[in-house]
Amino acid sequence: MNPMPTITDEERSELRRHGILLTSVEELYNWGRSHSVWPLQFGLACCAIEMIAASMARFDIARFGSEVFRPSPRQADLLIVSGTVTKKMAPQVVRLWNQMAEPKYCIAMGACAISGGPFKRGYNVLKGIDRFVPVDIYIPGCPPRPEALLHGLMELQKKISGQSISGPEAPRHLRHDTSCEYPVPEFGDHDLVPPKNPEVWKVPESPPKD
Amino acid sequence: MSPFDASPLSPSGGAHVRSVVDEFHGDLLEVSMGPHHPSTHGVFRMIVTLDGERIVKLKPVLGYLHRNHEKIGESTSYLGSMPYTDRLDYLNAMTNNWAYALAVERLGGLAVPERAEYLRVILAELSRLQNHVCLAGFLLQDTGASGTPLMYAFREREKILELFESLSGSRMMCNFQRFGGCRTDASSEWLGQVSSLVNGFGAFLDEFEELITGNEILMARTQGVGVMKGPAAVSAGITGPMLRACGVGYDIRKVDAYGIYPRFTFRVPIGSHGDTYDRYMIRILEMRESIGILQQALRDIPAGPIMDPKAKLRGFRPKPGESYGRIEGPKGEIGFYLISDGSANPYRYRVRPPSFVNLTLLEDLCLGHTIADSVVILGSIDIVLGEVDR
Amino acid sequence: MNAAQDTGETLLERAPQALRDLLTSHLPEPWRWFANSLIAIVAILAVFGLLFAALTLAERKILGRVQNRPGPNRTGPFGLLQPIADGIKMLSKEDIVPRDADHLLHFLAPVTLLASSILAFAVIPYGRHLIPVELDAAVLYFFCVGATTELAVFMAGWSSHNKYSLLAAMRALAQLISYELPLLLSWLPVVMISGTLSTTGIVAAQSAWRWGWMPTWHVFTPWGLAGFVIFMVAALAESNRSPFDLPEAESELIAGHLTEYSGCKYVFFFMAEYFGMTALSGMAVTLFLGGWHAPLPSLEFIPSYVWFGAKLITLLMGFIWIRATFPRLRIDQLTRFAWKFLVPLALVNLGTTAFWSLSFGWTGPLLAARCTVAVILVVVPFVLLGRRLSSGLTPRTYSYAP
Amino acid sequence: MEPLEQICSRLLARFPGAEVSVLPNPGPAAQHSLLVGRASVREIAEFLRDDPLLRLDYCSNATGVDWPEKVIVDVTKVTTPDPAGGPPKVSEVKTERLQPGYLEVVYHLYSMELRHGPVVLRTRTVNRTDQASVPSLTPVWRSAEFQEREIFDLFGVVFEGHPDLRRILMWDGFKDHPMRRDYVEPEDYEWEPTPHGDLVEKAKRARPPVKGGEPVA
Repeated sequence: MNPMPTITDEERSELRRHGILLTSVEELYNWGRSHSVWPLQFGLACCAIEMIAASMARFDIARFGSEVFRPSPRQADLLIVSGTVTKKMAPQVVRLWNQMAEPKYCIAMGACAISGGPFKRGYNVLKGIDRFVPVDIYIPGCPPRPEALLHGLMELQKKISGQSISGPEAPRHLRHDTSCEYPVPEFGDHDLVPPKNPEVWKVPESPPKD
Repeated sequence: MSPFDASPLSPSGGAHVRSVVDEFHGDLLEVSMGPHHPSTHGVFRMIVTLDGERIVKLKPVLGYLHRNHEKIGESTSYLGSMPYTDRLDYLNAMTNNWAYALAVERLGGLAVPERAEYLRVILAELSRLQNHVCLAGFLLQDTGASGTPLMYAFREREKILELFESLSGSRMMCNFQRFGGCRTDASSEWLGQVSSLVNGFGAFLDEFEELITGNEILMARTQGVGVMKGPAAVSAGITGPMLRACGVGYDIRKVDAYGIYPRFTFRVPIGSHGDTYDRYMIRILEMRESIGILQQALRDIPAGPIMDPKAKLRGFRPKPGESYGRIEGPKGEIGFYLISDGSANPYRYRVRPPSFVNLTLLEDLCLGHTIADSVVILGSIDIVLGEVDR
Repeated sequence: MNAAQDTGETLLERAPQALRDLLTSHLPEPWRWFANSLIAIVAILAVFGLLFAALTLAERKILGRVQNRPGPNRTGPFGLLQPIADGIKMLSKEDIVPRDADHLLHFLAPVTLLASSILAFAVIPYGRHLIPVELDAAVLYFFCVGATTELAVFMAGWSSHNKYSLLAAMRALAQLISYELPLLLSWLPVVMISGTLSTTGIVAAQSAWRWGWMPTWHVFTPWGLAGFVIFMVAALAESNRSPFDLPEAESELIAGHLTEYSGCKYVFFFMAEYFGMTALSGMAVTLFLGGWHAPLPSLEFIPSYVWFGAKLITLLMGFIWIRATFPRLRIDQLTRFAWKFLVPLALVNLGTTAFWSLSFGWTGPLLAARCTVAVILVVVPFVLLGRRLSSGLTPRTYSYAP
Repeated sequence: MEPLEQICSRLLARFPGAEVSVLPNPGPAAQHSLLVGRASVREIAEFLRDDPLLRLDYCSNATGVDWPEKVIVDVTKVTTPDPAGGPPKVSEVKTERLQPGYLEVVYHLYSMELRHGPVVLRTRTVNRTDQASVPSLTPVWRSAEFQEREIFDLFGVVFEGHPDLRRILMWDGFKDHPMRRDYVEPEDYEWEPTPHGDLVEKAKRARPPVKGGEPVA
């Protein structure tokens, strides 16, 4: 017996152009996930205003099916960390992330969410949310324009479309070797305890050449 | 009763810690609203004790966006703090810049050329327009109007941000004012664009008001809700439209007459009830006055330099001393208090944020109202957490 | 269901019936009944399931249009596949049950809600011969089933072990019980006039033409118009739609009783909301808008179910339009509106209907008097009560500081 | 508004035992301030609020300033006559004295009724450690409520009589007062790509040792 004939992506897109839709469960699943990314209605600082602007008439995030900003983390797919995460706020953010149902994604929007940004020197500023939460997309800028957020969303859609259901490339929630729950830091005397989650964030091995 | 018979502690118990006793032995429900909540305008948190839906105790919890602005300001040069001021009240970078520039100018004894003063007025009033229009949108969003008024408000805001961007290079974080003037000069085309926007803004306001202001649900939700009395407001240091909504006509543009504001004719609207509806309407009326100021400024703006030639931006070292500069920001009095010890960095850098002080009376306003009202009252206070927590 | 052999009946009119008979005619009698019922159930689920999907998309598109923006347009042509993408995502999403929740109730709440909202579809006549279950007390059945939603919403709020959910459940109970009364009172006149509780009977009572062109729908009488308006307002509240969406008030209670629901269960709630809205609209069409009857005699060649669908969709668009434009009421205002405005109006409306029914035979100048009295009976209480309700709420004038 | 010196003398006449003085501001802003002793600041604040000529009913700004102890070097010239009969020898003698540190609370007062201001009111704590307390002015001006809580949080000034003195910006278990000038913030700069002067230094210090790379302290 012949093995099942496989079809390449080019052939598939060629067929699609002729009106023949070939699909697999994986592709359908990824298509559904990527075209219905509902963000959590959660704003931190300046970037939140640009996030709101992105959902407003001029930029209209609704075109991507993402205007359903859900206030409850249970129904949201995307955590947009829009603004400075302070040490006082970081446990809340991690808790929100834990409360979201898989599959979930995280966008670090703006310089502060990526690294602390201009406030990096502050004693109460977390130097990047990726110390506690795995970030899918980083959007630089202070604040990033709404277009940049839309671009980040499109990149996220691409990333989701590229995931496969099984194998080492599978998303987190479909694997058994990773936990979907992340430890919530606690308040210490001066800093969070622990100050970072070593599972998620590792100190860069080789610092850049000065 | 004159609005100035100040009594610091309001009848409701004021600043005292309230101990709640339930006479009927019913269960009180303590709800923590925030820091993640759709209507706390950021990461504000209120610990609300509810008897049914009625609020019997409310404690605001701040600091979730405390990003050490003042500490950073003390280790940064005077010029280097200017971009940080953008991020205080991130809706109104222009007025924050101006307040800071004013404080530094007083500290260093700098003058500002006339054209720069006009530009400042134009930008501050544009800033006021977009802040108030956003507030109206957010307030209606808090009453549950599923986004439509907010969309219309943001449509106008985008037009103003476009002007900011074409002048300063950034939509929100303008970093435009400098001590001793402004950073870049406005072209005549730019002024023409402002002029056409300003001339069309009145029509937008008419449309907006026609859509929503007369709505009975809006009136039912806001009239008589969160009533604030003049004396309590004065004592609590409430400033801006909130203060004027309860009948105290205190506008720093008139009182301090900073910049070139005495040259313009404008009126200061005051409310008589001090409730949420008044706070909303005062902002609408202020926008109409701002349109008038903008039209006068655009008509009169002279040609000339935009920077004081004596001002030295980099390596600016004022003489030892201190200064407090304040302006009428869209949310109230925004002031900067600087102490110089003669070095390149301020010894003490303090921001007097309007939203932070305006929150003082939040509990008094909310007591006895329902949880739904507390959201609307908070919306009408117009806080921005970047400024509350700094 | 016997096929009434009306003269104007076209092939299209009989098409659904004929298709079903084609499929089931060869079966023996008890099985045939079973198959017929099964087909009716499948048809309802399919049609209203698709309508639900289309409605979510229409809502997002119309909201977008109202708000100057395009709305979803990237998923499939014109964004038409958006509901499918949402469905795939939601159904494959993790289902979280909070540790301290009451697991059984937490599971039962969405199921009960969805089931009861689907049950309501059983007694609505969708077309001349299209009614799934012919009941003598169909209207009563409909509203009994509808009342189950209150239980389900409270179950959801209670079992979630979340303070916001609990508050929402309290609100939901207050709201639903308050509005159950005007809802029931608003359709009583229809029963008084048509003398039956059967939905087909009520539709049949609206089948005549006055002056040869004007349909005798109940909405075209003074009491019927009042009843229709009260019914629709109460229906808005019963289906938790804006401006009465208090249990789900986003700006106060996160997502209300839905706060702890994710994935599939959330979809159930969402579906139940739209199903409830659709069923109530369908009942409004049946009770007041002449059911499946055409609005003009000359338009009767169009199949009856098309007319039903058209009226239904018009009402649903009204729901969406209202959502796009109104702020939300507060809970005390909401209950006050029900008890101090809608209930008295509905009670007065009963009297109006009684008068209308007693003066049935009046002709000539008496007919004019009949109409005038009925209109006065509707308008005067409306104006008086409305004024009392909104007393003290006026636009204000402002002074300027010296 | 009457000049500050006049206010000061009126205050001294009204409160004979009070420590009140005018602290001049050498800068061009010329916003001089009233320095008031701890003991009488509450009465003086009430007087300022209620006096019909002043009516300072609005406390705009309340803030703290940290003045840590510092070594002040006094240079005195000592002239010693030259025993040889030449010109007298002038030598400088440096005496070091320790100025004790203190925390200062500054209030900016305005009058909304009479529309004048500001009057800057300052008061000082005894030291920065165990006697860092001043009376709270919240009972006089409610607007000081949150601002005094902030000063307590960030500077550690204890306000006696404040109705609800808790931390406001930092979390409850936080130690120390971060706006003090000697506060050492926790260092967690593992990586610093931009040349930010001291930040790069901090980042270098926190970097893990690299195998085969440059030695890192």
